[in-house]
Amino acid sequence: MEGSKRLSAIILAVVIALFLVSWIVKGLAISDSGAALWFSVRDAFFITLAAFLTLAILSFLYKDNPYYKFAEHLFVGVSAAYWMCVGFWSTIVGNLFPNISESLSGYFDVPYKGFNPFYFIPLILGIMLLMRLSARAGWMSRWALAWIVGTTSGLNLIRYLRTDFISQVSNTFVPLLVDWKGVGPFFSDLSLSASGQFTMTLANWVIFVGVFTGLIYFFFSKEHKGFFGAASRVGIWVLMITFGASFGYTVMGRVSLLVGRLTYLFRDWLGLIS
Amino acid sequence: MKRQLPLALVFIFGIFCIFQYFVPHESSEWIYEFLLAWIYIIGILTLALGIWSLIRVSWDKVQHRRPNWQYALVTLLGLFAMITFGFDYCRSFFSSEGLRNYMFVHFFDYILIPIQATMFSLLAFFIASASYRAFRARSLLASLLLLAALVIMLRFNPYLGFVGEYMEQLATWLLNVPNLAAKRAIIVGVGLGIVATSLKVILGIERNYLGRD
Amino acid sequence: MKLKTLIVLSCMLLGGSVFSAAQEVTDATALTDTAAVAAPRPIADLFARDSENDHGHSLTLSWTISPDDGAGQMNVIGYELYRALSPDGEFELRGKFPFGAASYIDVGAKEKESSQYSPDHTDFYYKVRALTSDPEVFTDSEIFGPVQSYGQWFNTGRIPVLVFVIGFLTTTVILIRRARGGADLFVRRLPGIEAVDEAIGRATEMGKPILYVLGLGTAADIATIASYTILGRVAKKVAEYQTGLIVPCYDPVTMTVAQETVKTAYADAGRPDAYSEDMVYFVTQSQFAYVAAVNGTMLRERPATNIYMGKFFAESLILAETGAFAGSIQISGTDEIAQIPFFVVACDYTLIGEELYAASAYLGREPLLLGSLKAQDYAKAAVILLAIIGFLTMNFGLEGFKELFYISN
Amino acid sequence: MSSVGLIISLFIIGAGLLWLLILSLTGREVERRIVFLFIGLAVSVPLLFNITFSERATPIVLDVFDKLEDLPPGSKVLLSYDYGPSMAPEVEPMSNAFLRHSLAKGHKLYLMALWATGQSLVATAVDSIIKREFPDKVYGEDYVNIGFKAGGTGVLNVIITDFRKMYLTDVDGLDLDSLFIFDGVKSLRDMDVLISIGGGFPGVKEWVLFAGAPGNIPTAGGCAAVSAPLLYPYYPRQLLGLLGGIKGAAEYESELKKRYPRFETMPTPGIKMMGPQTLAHLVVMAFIVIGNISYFISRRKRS
Repeated sequence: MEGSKRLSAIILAVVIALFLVSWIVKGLAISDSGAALWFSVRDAFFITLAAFLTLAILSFLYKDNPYYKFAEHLFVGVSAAYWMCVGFWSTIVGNLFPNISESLSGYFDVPYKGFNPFYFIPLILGIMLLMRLSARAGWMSRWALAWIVGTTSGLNLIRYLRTDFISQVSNTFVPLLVDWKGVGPFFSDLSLSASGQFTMTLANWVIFVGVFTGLIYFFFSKEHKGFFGAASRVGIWVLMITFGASFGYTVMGRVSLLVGRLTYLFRDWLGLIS
Repeated sequence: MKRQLPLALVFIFGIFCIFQYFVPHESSEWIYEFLLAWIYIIGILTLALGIWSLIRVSWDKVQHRRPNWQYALVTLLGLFAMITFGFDYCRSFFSSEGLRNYMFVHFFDYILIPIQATMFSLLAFFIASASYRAFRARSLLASLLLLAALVIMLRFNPYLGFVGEYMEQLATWLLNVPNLAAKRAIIVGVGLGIVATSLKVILGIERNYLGRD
Repeated sequence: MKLKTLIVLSCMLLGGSVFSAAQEVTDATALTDTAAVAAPRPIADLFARDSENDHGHSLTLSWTISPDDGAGQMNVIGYELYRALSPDGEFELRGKFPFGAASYIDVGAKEKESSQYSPDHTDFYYKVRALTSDPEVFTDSEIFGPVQSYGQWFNTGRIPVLVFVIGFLTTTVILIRRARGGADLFVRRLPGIEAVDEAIGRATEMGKPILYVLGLGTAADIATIASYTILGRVAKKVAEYQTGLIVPCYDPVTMTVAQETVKTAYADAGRPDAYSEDMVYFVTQSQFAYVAAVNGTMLRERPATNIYMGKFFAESLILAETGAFAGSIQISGTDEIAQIPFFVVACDYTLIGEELYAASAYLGREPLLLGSLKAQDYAKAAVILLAIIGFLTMNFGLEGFKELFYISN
Repeated sequence: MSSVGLIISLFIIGAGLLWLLILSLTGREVERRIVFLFIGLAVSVPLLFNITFSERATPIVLDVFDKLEDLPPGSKVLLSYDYGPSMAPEVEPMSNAFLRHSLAKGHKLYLMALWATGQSLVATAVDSIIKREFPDKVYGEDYVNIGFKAGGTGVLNVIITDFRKMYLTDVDGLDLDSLFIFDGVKSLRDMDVLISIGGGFPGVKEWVLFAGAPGNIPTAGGCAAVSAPLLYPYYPRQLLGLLGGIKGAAEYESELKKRYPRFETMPTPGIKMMGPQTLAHLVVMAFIVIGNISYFISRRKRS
């Protein structure tokens, strides 16, 4: 136990030393390019800090460790405050104050739009939600919640019925024979080109069968036996093929995110590549 | 009463939002626009609830010296520092206005952005370990998953040009045809699920979210 | 003259709205072609009416193009639309369009402050001017009016949606009544949900907590609402077995509701004293900071089971892989289509799309919930039926069937 | 020197994989951290030694390129930046390539953003590419930045009939009517090509559905690899062509280099990023193979 404590203390000392060295070297490099001393010291600090935090997060891949914990906790605190500040300035100052108070909008230097009593409603509902913090008035928060949930449920119902349901269903209406010109001409055109009659017809059939069996898979009130069982099994096959394809497609894209981070480390911090 | 009134409110607002869709008249549009604006404002106000919970849980850790309490202190420090910079309006240590405060911007650029981007980039590693662990021909379903993934991956790797044009066509076909069919089946299902659940919420059948007294 | 015709025709072929280009080109040719341009014949049958299915402030106009547009003298290069408050009042330019245009929707702003404001219930008079390459030579049409714009109270273009809303509502209500009447409604197995009970038992044996992640949805997202039901069930079992529960939250309102849900579940299990507010806590409203914190929790608390239900985005795989790393059993469910593959690959059980919504009915087994689940199935059957009809009608060229589903904006 | 390092590193990766393959023949599982290590190596080695390889443009990318190429100089190209910093590493190479191509060809460029975060990215692109590489291009005549407007698809619904109902001024507050480039431009319908970059919401799909299709305007797009499968169904009818992920960007860049000598030395982040991607991709596939081998061996051992 003592040994591991000493080891981590040594590691910490080394990390701090390396950080300081990097800070100094980076600062000298920046001041070489003609920046004032104070600015180069400041910029070098931030660049080194970002590099340290990047490495701290990456170290999580090996195992959970104090550096990751530090970066994680810092991230949580800073990000929570960030969203609160952004919300305050953009929504409360930018949207609420201009509609309820001339003196407040004047104070924050936003154009006053005129008094609008309707903007007190969200204010009151918001305060009602905050009532949760009190044990006695906690029930008031439900009114506000009811308002939010009711409104969004109504909006969602329409939105999904329209875009995800009706539009998708009507898009499934595809002809079972593309460009049907009678038996003779049809069989004379069996080319495998992507826009060929045969390929398109086949594609339409696959789409139809895929949607059909996929929907059967999502039947809940019927036991999946017999015809239903067979169809739902085909349905899950089609689903699995799709999942595999989507996954395979994503592999490549995700690497570019890592390239971005490593470029930061190699170029902006260490200056290894140009 | 404490429970009936909220349910009635859900019903009224839900039904209103449904019917609003069919009424193009200005008055209905006017109410609709208000409802949307309000949701944002309420959302911001409730953030205070979250910040309160964060402070309480962190402070509790520090106070009782729970495991890793030192790190909770880091969270609190980050939080208060950022709030101070972000609300620095009149005193202007460094600059004139909240979101343009020098330290606020630099905390964003050199703490938030790098950590966020690095967390995101962990995906490159995890997608590899997940492929290694899960893409195994254990069963028919797992094999289908594996095969489809391999076909697509072969198609997009320029080193493996030799797999040729047929692989390319097959990959494009997979993305265009079965992919479309399955996505459509899922979308229709999800759409229905959402419509049905919304309806249950509006009718007061699904009411778990209100809790019980 | 021939050259100009050629240019005009080629412009038509190019198909772009090349009004200005055409004007420039014809201006250029006008210099070489010194002959004066003859006045074109006016457009005919100008008609204006209120635009349908809107909030007002808009009028729809149509006319028959000038006989000299693309035929006859071939000298019409475009039109201008003018409007006035009285037939002999001052006419104001409302729009310009290239040759060949035969209709226009004159949309004004509804805000009084806007410079584009167009009042409702006000008489307007319209005329259309046929233009030639020579700005001095044009012909006005007869004046049409008066005409007024106004808002409608019902959008007929959205009737298909209304039909579906009413149809679905009625089916649901009928089936719920039947279920209440004691009809036995079957629900197929959902392995992902059955695994939940088993996983809680395992956690109890190991003496480790359960981690429940509600995702990044807001409290009003339907996926999150479905997730509360599952959370309630999990919390109740956890309370009975006296296992630990950890619920880190992304959204403050979601946190509030989750606290309420868990508290109720503990009370239902007869152990209200075991509930503590700290089980359900807020982390931050930043996607990756939230992930970083949950990842840390997974490796430090080593939960026996991780349950992810709700809305998930790019973080799905980061969470699920870290959980697999920590050796937890993982059960997931989301309606976010792009993320389902990652959960399927990395978790032990996954509720795919609609299964997440069915889970609450499956768990509750209340007639009310089962009835609506049955209605969902009927709707799917209707979709299949419609798809078959569509499949057949499209082949016989009956495009009309598809048009029944057309929804205007 | 660098080539020696490169050969050594590639040899280490290759030998390591081979060793793991041999291990897998005994049915042994590879630890996760080793997988991570290989991914890390596969990404950093090409980055450090600058490995690139030639790309051949696929039809879906070539269609976009040829469209911009075939339009006569002076055509109007609208470029919409619909992404934020987190998506930027993947799609910024595309927007830069489009920018360079249009300006080199002499098209008029209209820059805008449907994402709030896009506006500053447009400004960066103007400063770092247009002003530096095309100093002869005049703001307001050859290109314009009208910036971001909130409203997503609502913006599209408006500007398809009239730009001036949404945008009274450009991003710097100059009246649109005072800008030469907006002479005779009323709405999106006056554009010759619309290009949206970004796969989120609103993005390419919304441009197709709310602008390209209703206005019958050729629309092209560029998006992250993740969102490309969702957009494939729109090609080739509603979508002129599509650049999916870094691969699409790299193909476009290589085509640009091939046809324009002036771009011989331009930075090609897309092509550069393909090296790490391809290698990492190969490593992932190798691990899938290794995983399956060890799975079958261990299953046979058990039975």
